[in-house]
Amino acid sequence: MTASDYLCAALLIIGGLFFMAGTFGLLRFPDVFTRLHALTKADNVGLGLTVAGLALQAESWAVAGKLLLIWLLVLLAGASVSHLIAQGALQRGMRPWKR
Amino acid sequence: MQTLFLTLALFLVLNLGAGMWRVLRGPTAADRMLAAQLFGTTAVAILLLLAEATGGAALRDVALVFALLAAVTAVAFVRRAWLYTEDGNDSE
Amino acid sequence: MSAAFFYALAGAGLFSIGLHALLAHRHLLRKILAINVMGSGVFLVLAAMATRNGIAIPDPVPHAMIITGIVVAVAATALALVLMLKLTAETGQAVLPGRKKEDNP
Amino acid sequence: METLIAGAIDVALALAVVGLAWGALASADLFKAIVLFVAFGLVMALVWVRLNAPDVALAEAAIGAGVTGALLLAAYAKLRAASPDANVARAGGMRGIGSISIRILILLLAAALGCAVWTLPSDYAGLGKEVAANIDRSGVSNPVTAVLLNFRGYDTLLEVMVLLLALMGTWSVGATAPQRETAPGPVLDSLSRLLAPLLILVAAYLLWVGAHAPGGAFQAGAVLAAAGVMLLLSGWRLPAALAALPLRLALAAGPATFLLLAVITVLLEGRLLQLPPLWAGRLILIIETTATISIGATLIALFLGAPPGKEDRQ
Repeated sequence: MTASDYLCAALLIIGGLFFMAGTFGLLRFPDVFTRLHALTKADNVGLGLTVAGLALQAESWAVAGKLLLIWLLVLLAGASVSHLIAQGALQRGMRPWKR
Repeated sequence: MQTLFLTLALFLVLNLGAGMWRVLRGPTAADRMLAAQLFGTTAVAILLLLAEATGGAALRDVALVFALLAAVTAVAFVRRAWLYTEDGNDSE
Repeated sequence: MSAAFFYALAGAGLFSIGLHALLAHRHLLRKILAINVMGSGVFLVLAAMATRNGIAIPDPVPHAMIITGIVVAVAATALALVLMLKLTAETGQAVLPGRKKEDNP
Repeated sequence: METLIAGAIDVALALAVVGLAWGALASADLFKAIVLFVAFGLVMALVWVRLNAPDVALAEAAIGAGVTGALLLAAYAKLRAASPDANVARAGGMRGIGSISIRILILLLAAALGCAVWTLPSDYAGLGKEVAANIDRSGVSNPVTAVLLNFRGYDTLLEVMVLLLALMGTWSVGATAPQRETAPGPVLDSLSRLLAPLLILVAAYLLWVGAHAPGGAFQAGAVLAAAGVMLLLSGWRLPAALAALPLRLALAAGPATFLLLAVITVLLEGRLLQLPPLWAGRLILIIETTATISIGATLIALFLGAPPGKEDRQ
């Protein structure tokens, strides 16, 4: 294994942990707003680290570019959907959870 | 490395199974939709890992299509269905 | 046993679950979902059978049929949904009119 | 080790598919059923990948994520608008002796199907060899595209006709319940502005790549349809100038080209859709392009329900 292999493995494993954290947050957090927060961790950071790790292994720049594009698209979708759902939830009178 | 890719893919598939719990539990329609959204992102990651593990370049195209369409169902929910779900309508 | 046979069994299971739901539910949207699940079960058996030729590349003919089937299924679903909505607009409920005594839910 | 992990992935996916289908069909709440069904389609795409069917995975991903979910959720909204208590549908299932006998029959059927699947011979060559032997004369190098548009082109011909028939049926039923929408807002607006051109670009890419790698007319058409669905959901409506003749031309382009080619091949080659090897590549590209446009337009029109201009909205 080369240095970039180790880096790739580290990025992928941390990315996987963020996915786990996102799922865990989705299951444990008390209301829709906090769950949105958990979801975007998986979207942004989890997939971001996965893509970064895989890009190190990519056989060509085209593949790395496609990976980056995929991540940016998921970011765009995740951010927009989160905004729409949070806005809708507020309009429907749901209030963010307070301790 | 192959082993790592596959192990992580398996791990993410199990994550999907855990996320199913939130779809089942709700309680609000928005919660179910959020879980479905997480399903989509996780599927993208699984596809990219499998593409690297099995050398199937076409899987990245599948992931690309998923990433492009990740918002469509949720937008349909926000724009159409949410008005009529149990939590969506104040009068109910 | 190879993984493909496991998927084929899952396909048979999907078909059975779907058929049961198709018969047991009266709500038309559930019947539509049930038919779609049955279709997916059939596709799954087809795709699993396509891997039996012992080489890395499966038989492409079942794959072509499944792709055709997926597109036809979504078109049929759209038509079924419109018919369901029309029936609901006429009768006020999304169930097929009962043959006899059964009280309206 | 790797085969073991791959096997575990297969087992987990198969269980997830069956579990999601069960949940979707058994849940009392209709909205939950729809969300579970959408998730079911998503996991099915992963199953196709595991079964080495990337073409099918692409089609499932595009249709499942782009069209089915939106179609079901829009129908759900219309259904609730037409009859507010339509969600309370758990009542009225079969009860008593009928229910039990049905269950026993279904269990017997499941056992019989399982047996049938189990006892199938595990080595069956299929038609893969024949396809591989003739692929050079098909005009494309992706075997699935070769089967869809050359070797079994009549399947695809009938399939685009079925799509057109489904749309005719939908249009002849007439407009259904009026639908309410929330206001689009700037975020949705910019999202659809960004996504729609990208979707059209990816549709073109899939159409082109289908000649030698997974992709093709169905996948491209479905992605095109998703672009339309996205625009419709963001409040866009087909301009009146395009709603009459241009829309019909787009709907009919694929079936018409296909039919024309079928007639010509019968007259010249003596067999339905027997493409001459020299021309096959170019002919397939023409059919696929028109079919993509028609499939996309038909799916968008199916999502819209009534013919454009005739839908009654509030």
